[in-house]
Amino acid sequence: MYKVKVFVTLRESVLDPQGKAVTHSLHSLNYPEVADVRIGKYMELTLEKSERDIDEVINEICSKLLANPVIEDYRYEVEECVAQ
Amino acid sequence: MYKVKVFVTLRESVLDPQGKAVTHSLHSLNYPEVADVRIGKYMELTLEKSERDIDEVINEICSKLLANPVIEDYRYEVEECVAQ
Amino acid sequence: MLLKLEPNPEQIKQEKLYQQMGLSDGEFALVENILGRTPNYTETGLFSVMWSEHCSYKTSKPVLKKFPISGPKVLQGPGEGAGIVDIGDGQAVVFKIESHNHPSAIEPYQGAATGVGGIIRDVFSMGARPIALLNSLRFGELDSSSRVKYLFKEVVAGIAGYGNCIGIPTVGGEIQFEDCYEGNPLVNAMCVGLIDHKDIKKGQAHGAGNTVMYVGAKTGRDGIHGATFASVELTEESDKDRPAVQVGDPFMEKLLLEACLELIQSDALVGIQDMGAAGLTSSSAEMASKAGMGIEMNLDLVPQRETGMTAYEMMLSESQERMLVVVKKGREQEIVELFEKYDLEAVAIGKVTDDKKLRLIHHGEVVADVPVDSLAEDAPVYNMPSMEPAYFAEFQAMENEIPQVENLKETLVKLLSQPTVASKEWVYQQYDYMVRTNTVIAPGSDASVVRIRGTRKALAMTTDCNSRFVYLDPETGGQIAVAEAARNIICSGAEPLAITDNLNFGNPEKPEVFWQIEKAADGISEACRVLETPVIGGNVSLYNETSGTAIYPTPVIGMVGLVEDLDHITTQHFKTSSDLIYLVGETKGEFGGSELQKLLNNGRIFGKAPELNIQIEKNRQQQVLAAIRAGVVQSAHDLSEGGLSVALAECLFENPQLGARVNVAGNLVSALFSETQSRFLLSVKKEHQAEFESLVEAALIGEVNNSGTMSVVSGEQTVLESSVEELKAAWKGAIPCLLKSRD
Amino acid sequence: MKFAVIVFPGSNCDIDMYHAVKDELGEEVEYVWHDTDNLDEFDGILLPGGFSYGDYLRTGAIARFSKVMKEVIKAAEAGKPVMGVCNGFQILLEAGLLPGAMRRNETLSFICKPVELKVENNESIFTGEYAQGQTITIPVAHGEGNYYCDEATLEQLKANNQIVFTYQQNPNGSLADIAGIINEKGNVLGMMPHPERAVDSLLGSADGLKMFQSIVKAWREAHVVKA
Ligand SMILES: Nc1ncnc2c1ncn2[C@@H]1O[C@H](COP(=O)(O)OP(=O)(O)O)[C@@H](O)[C@H]1O
Ligand SMILES: [Mg+2]
Repeated sequence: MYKVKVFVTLRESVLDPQGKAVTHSLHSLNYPEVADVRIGKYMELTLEKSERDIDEVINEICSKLLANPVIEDYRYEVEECVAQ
Repeated sequence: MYKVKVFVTLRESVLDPQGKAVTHSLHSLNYPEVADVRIGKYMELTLEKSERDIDEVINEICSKLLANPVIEDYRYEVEECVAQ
Repeated sequence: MLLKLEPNPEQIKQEKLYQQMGLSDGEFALVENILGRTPNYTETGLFSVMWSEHCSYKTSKPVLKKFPISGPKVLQGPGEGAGIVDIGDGQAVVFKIESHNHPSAIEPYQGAATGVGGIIRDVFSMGARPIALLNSLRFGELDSSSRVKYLFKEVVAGIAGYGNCIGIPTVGGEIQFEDCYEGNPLVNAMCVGLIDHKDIKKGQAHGAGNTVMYVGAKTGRDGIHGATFASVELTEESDKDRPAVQVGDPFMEKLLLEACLELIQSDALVGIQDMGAAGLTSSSAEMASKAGMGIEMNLDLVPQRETGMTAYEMMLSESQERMLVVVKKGREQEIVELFEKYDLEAVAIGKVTDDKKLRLIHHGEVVADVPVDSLAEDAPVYNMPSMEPAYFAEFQAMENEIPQVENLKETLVKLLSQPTVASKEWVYQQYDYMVRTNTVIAPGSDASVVRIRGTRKALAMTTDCNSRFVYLDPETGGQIAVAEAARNIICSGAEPLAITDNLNFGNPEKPEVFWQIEKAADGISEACRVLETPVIGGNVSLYNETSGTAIYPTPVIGMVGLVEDLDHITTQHFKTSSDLIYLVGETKGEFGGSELQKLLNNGRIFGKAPELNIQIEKNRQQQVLAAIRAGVVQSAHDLSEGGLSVALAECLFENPQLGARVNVAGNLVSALFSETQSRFLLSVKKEHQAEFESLVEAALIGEVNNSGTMSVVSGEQTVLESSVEELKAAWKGAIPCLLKSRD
Repeated sequence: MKFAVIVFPGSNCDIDMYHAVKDELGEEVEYVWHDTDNLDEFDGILLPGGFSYGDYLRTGAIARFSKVMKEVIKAAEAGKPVMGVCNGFQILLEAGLLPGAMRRNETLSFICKPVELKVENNESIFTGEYAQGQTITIPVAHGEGNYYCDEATLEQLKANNQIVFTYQQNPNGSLADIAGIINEKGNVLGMMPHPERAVDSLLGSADGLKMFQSIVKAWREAHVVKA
């Protein structure tokens, strides 16, 4: 079994209306120290072991479905664990 | 300056319709090895140093705004960096 | 393409770098001629976007000249953000359609969303309050690939995401699925607004010394060269054109909308225009050129989202939710405060000049100095060669053949399950079509109707185009598109006012494609002249091709009509048992481009398009409307895809406990499935029979009953019989079912 | 009776709410901007639908920190009727005036259509004019109406008769088909369907009007001494 954590973030130059709204709200809640917020997705996948290479599978999944390469970047961390 | 990474996830007991839908589409895209997907939020905050303790600030921000404690949990990682 | 170190004028010329930006050798020479020198990098960029097809209409201008654009009620024709038509009582309706095809092919959610955002800005920049949105969509066949399903789902979600959030109801539209759109979907969005005559504003920069202000979102590197990009064919490489995709912020736009409508009331305002395609460049150049003035801007003052932006990047950025306004000198602070109330930035970035130049200053240096007219008005115009394609003569030579059909009922069920015919509920359920509580006829009938609060009036609106007919015969097909839109408007109880059009075609450099454009425009023009619905604005989207294959020519018609009294509002659905059913118009055996032909030939269409006599069309429309206004029509539906059988079934779907029994004569396949034009299906209360028949030439073909069954009788024989439930299930379930199925 | 319609940046149904009260109900009503710090003059508070602050992050999450929300809480504590519809409901949840939270619709898409609701409790000040168990037709229009609360809270809601409306055909996956709930005291109501869109049969249904009439009736009865 693998536990995979995937982080999908908007590309640097892409507008992030969510992050902007949250920054704004934090300022009005009196947290002037917050300079910037960018909001992305965090996904936890559980995968059974298969014949295919785990990195290959994850990269395929991410670029096909989990992230839209036109506006998003992704990275991931794989953790192997023993099935209970 | 601090770079803070915040992870907001749905609590275990709360059904995640989005994760379920993604699992489903991955199966139909022929990735049977994906056993489960949970979808949450990933946020990157940039904070200036202030007099207040960084952990205190982050915990406040998270529990007040970034996560809804009724259905979500959060965790975070702080990284100190030198302002350029 | 985004070079960090900008090449100098010599390099641009020697290495022909202008070609990468979309300028031809001849055009570059023309620019040198105009300036009397070689343009620098920024200036080359200005010309390349302004002279792109998207902004300059350089190949379509000669065609657009054909359109009738004036009429007694037209207050503003083509040329401004949107056209305007008088509706009496000091009020007017403002509307326009626009395409976002190429962005939607690459990032369907954001492409469609920002398309909606852009057309809304066009309408409120005229001073109007947007009251409704519509759209017109084209995709490949839903069962062809998962990519098509993905595009379809995401485009619908994007339209919903933007429209719902900003709080303008999306009340209607149309969708067609054909193989030719597989790699190049079409996403056209239309916005309708309401205005008082006194509030009409124009995008003009008058008065030397007046201040040019920038309002709304900050500028980032998004969408740089979007306008040029929309003017070239899609290739396999297009996925890499990443900077050309913009992200929308509907919340920001809502604030901007409210702020601008408040600004309209201020006498400090001189002119206002949205920053659409080609952003700051087109808005500043066009406002100055239309007023016969110049504009000077200091780009250091432009609010920027990213650091280190060059003049080129700022001028070409297509960041969304921005407007350019010109205000009277000395009144800037008021404007700043007005926008502050909405949490928005308004910044003075320049002034109006009287030298007819667009002059840009960045880091203390003049980085561009070009005549505004040369950018806006004087873009080159091309008379493209035109040639009748071989297929046309071949199709025209074919006889109208009536196809063989084994099982009439089965065929009807199959037709109702074609996604182009099937219920679009899966789509419009995702749109908030009710917000602002004025939607009297929601999506699901012929045209949608939105009431005007405080009056007895309402507006009917629709988008239409059967591109199969346009492909087979562009001139007739163009006429049919207008006629069908008008039929839908009439059926809802309104009088057609005017149209906006979106000419979606392939590569105009191909003579066969240019011929399609010309002929379709001829057809549209003729129909508009006869139906007295002038063209008050529109949009052109060319180069809709993938790997060299063009889409069917698709001139989408957006039409708005006026309902004089709420009591006239009519829907397509049968209302009560024992009402009489009438068919207006005779039926011929016309199957070229029909739904049945497509079904029986594996998607292939051929032959002649149905004929249209636009004068007969007009007479029938007027009769039907007169009867509706006289209060003797219970329901009205036009006959389109699938012919009489499909239309009859659709009339029954709102109250499936009702049924209908109709008589048909002649060839059964023609009677049931032919797509002869200019036909209507009406239902009338028995007590109104005489009055109705005195108003409308129509054949009494049957009666509404309580059977829950649709029966068609020929002579003494029942030739088609089905429970309404079964037909409805096929019609309603088709799209959700196709979306669920695996490839 | 005088109503306040609270307007947040991004509210969309404020106008609909206003017209429902003014034109169809015939009571006094005013728009109140989100930065107001006094609601004393109002007898009833209406939080309309829409996308407050774009509904970025989570629906209602940012709006609940608006200045006016302190006053809304005060009004609720003082026993005034407070009704949140759609985004208004989401804000009341985020503000803790009602228990639970919203998730995305099970279908993951926005859904706009008329739905049938069952009146589960006609003894509240919001539903007195309906019959117990009556079926009414009111439109929904939301992307996040999938109500959630934990088991214990659900038991409590049931025990106290706080579930006011349920869906006949659940459109969004909400727990126990919940469409609308009230607080323990019974003066704060949140619901996803839009009664303000169902006050004129020209637009399809007038079933929502009785909600507004119920509020007014209950208020008149409580204030009969003053009159
Ligand atoms: N993309 C869309 N968005 C909203 N409503 C749509 C869309 N496509 C179709 N509809 C609605 O579905 C109904 C049927 O559409 P259509 O089959 O095109 O009708 P018609 O043939 O009469 O023009 C209409 O009410 C139309 O507004
Ligand atoms: Mg129709």
